[in-house]
Amino acid sequence: MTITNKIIEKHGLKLKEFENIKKLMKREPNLLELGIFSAMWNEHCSYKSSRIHLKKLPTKGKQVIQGPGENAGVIDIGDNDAIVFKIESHNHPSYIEPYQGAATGVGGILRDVFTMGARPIALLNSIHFGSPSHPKTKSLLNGVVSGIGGYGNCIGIPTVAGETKFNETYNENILVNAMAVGHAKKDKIFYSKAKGINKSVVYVGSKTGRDGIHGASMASAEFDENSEDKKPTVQVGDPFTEKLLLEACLELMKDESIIAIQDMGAAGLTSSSVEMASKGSLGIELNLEKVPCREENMTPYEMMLSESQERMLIILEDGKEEHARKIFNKWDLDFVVIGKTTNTKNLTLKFNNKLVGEIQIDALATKAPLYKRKWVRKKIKKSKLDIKKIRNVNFEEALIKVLSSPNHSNKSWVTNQYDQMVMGDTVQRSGADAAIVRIHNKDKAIAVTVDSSANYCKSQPKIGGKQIVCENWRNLISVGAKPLAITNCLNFGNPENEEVMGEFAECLEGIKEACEFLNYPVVSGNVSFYNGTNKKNIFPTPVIGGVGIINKLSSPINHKFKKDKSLLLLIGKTFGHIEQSCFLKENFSIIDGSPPEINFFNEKNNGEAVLNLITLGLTNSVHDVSNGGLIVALCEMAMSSNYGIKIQKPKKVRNPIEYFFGEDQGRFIVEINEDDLIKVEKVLQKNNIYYELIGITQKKYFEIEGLMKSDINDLFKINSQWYNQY
Amino acid sequence: MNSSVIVFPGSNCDRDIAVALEKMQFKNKMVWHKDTTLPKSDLIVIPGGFSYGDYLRSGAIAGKSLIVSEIIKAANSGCLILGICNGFQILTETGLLKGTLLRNKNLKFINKDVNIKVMNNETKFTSKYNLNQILKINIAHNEGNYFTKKSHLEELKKEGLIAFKYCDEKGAVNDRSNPNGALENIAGIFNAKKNILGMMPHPERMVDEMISNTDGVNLFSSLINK
Amino acid sequence: MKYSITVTLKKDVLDPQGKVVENTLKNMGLNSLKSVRQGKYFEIEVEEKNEEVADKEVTQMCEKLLANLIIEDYKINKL
Amino acid sequence: MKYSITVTLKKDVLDPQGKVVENTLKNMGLNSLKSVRQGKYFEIEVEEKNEEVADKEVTQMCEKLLANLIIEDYKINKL
Ligand SMILES: Nc1ncnc2c1ncn2[C@@H]1O[C@H](COP(=O)(O)OP(=O)(O)O)[C@@H](O)[C@H]1O
Ligand SMILES: [Mg+2]
Repeated sequence: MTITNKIIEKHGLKLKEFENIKKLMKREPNLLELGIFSAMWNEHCSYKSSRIHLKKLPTKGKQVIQGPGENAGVIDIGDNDAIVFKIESHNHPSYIEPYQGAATGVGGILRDVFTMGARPIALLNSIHFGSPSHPKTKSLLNGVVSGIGGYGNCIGIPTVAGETKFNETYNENILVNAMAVGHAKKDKIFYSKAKGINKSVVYVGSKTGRDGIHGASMASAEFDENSEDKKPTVQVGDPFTEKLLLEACLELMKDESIIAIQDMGAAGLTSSSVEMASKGSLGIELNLEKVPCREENMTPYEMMLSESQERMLIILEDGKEEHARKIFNKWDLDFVVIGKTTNTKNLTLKFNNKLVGEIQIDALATKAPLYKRKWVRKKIKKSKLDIKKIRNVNFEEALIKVLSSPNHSNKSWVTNQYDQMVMGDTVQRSGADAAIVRIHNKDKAIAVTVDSSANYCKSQPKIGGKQIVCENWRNLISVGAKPLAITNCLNFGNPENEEVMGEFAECLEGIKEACEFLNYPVVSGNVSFYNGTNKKNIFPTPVIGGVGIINKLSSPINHKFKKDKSLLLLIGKTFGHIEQSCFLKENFSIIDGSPPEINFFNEKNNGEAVLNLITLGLTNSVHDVSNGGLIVALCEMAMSSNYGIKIQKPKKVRNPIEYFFGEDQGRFIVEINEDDLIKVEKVLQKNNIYYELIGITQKKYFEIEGLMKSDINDLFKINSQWYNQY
Repeated sequence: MNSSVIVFPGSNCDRDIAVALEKMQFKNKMVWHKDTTLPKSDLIVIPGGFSYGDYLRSGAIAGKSLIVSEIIKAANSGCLILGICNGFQILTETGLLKGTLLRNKNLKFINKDVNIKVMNNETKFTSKYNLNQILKINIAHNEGNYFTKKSHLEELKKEGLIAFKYCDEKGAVNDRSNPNGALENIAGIFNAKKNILGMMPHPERMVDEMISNTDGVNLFSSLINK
Repeated sequence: MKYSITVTLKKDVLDPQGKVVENTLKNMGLNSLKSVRQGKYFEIEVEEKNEEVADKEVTQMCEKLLANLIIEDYKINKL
Repeated sequence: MKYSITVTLKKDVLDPQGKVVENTLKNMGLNSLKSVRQGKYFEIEVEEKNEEVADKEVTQMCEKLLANLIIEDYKINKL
């Protein structure tokens, strides 16, 4: 068969890329080989548009055991314990089939984590939907949430934190990002680098079907009229099989049988075998007739490109085959030796003893295209905000507008659909700044959270990039954890568009600077481009997933007020930055101006001081101030507890609206006992921290002198009704 | 006291219950579903989770496994049997407990702390609780909507075979305090001989102050001191 | 008018439920079993008297809600 | 031989799934809808050639596994 331009195009390859392939191969590829190139050279696998930018991120640190480049990042939390974590997007499949798309997103990220020898201990997600009034939003929300729950609940890993947001920029392109966190022994981490020749390459897990053959489904329409509808592009998740695969892999990992292991994610068998060989500078030979297939008459092309879920590829030490087979059979899983490592540095594919394809591994991996795409800096638009007009709103009504809005409503409609308690170590469930999960059988714990700020990033991508890292860092601090490292999922539009590429580059600059300043390295991540339709790109939406450590789990801290008549301190300076605020968006539908600036020094200094106060046991509760400003943060503390507040009207302030709703960064609210005030002030003054004593807690009422007084139960009701009425 | 926890493919609260049992001084063994003999046990626990993915009907497929005939034998000879969540569903599928667990009324998985009320404290499972004591216990299930025939419901009531009912924090048993639509707010039941308890809430999740509360402790201490 | 509708997964889509049911039945000794596929079943009653209109409505229900045509097929029968 | 099997909830058992589908369809403007009941559907292939034996086997599958006779009825059709 000759490869026509149409076939090349349908494989998502540019004609120039095809010329390059021919040069590398010194001949024309056959269809199977073309399919393999298309899988390895696409954006998702090759990171061809993003690589030069990603390289700039800080990835090193004392705490880092493994940075980006493996299935997941690994960090050291002491005592031979390691945490393995990563976030990944499943945006497009979730839009087409929300339940299965979201479910398989969770399944995929879990495999990335247990491939490395870690038992997953927590799941998180960041989900973004279009406007609630868009006709598709409701069923997408329903499907995605039950899909995430359906997979995590069934496999028995708690879903402990996340974010759920609505913004019309996602009307035609929702975001579904899932993060998994696992625990491993530091000296028992498994990698994907092949070593040694003539080692058995083993296929384990589910059988291979015709699912997810993207390029293929279209390309093959040329060959067979009826093939189109035979090839679903959405996979169905099977959490039950994944649970078996998880247990079987962890059982096999107890001894020294495995040389290398890699899950079959995007581009399935192709990318897993190529990556293992490439990392080990080896070749790999596969006998495709041995691949366990779900359907009859599957071709090598289909086997190599299938994205069937719940599968793994393992390279075994000599003589371990029978031992390993027994384990997988015990768990009712397929186990087949389908090939071996070679010294040819080629991917060699045979089908019934006939050579059907042969490509240099380098051509697929290290020689994949790398683009330095054009990009432009964001032009800063002056805000047209009429400040006088906004100062005239009724304070309490403005607050109610924010509290009752979809984005700020209580998320228990979502989180009650996730099992947060299974595995018995969830110390802090959803609803706090970060979740806390105990390390099994120890009295230490990790804290985890995910954060994003699409509006900030749209308006000024670099500040937005800084802000999400800082907010994420702050959220971990607020539960008493020392932030260690992050993973990131970069959801952007079309990278061939210079503005989108500019947003990408600038967001990364911001992320980089923040991570460097805070010593908060990036250890894993994922890039999702081409989010959008009809030339309308989504707002740039990088999502940051952070992990921190709580070394001594004596009395975990959260944002719930604990007592009557405690003192409330606001740490950090309030300038009243109202542009890009929730207040403007929910009250006036204005999304205008610049996001609040980030002052790295204050951010770090304030955060470390708060962590210090927590560690010294001087705080009753802590909450960071983020979206919605001081007033919303105070409300969240009150609504989750049985106490209200009494706050003096600030004296030196320009205007209460800006003071209470402004979204200045680097701030925390801290609840302390009156008796501890002197001790607390000492710590703060020693570290040159700006703070204000703003008021006290009280029973029943949420009160700002001269501005409002409401029963906290009423506020709670206002904050809890949206989802139930939607 | 010796306890055994039966592990099916897809069980996922097996470790949690083992931790709780050991904390409460049980000598516990894990039993793989393909095993054909049970270790000597005073208590057999069928844990929560998604045995066989909850495919077909929750509990249906585990209810057909080999070990089940051993469990039935043990039950008939008076061994104590506790089925939690998926374990309760499995017990109804094996016929050891009557009735069945339908989809939650709102068709959603529900995970939250709910209040339940102790309806009978004169059993080996509940003797350490007070009658009508209100407990706060976590639930996590898709199918917890208990249903049974009228005649069986009458028997449950007459013989004191209802173990727990969902209620609110003040003890009121009504539609508003019913999370999943269960018949008469039933959260757990005994068999006629009261040596088998099936319940949807997870007592093993409530034995550690750091994680939640300790309202589940007395269930285990009732058993160990029986 | 009464209809019965069956919604089944497309031929090449993984059917984890069917697979587990199949294995279980085989383990129970029902050896002649070759394969099981699982789907959904609906019984629907509409008040519309005009058959053509009713047929159309039911088709719409299938396309818009009951089946996700990306992974499922549906069949309508009059009862 | 191929069979199709439908398993439906008994009349007096509440069918929350059907109810939700019904309400959703009504909200979508399909007003002539009277009621929806939801059930399960299986397509089963057996290798047994003897029809009587095959029929018996399939009945067994229903009684022993596919239906929970406390709450469900089943119907077998030959395809
Ligand atoms: N999809 C979700 N999955 C799990 N938890 C969620 C989800 N959406 C929101 N949450 C939880 O709800 C709480 C409030 O979320 P959010 O307002 O985004 O918090 P914050 O501003 O502190 O980041 C958090 O504890 C968060 O973990
Ligand atoms: Mg926060």
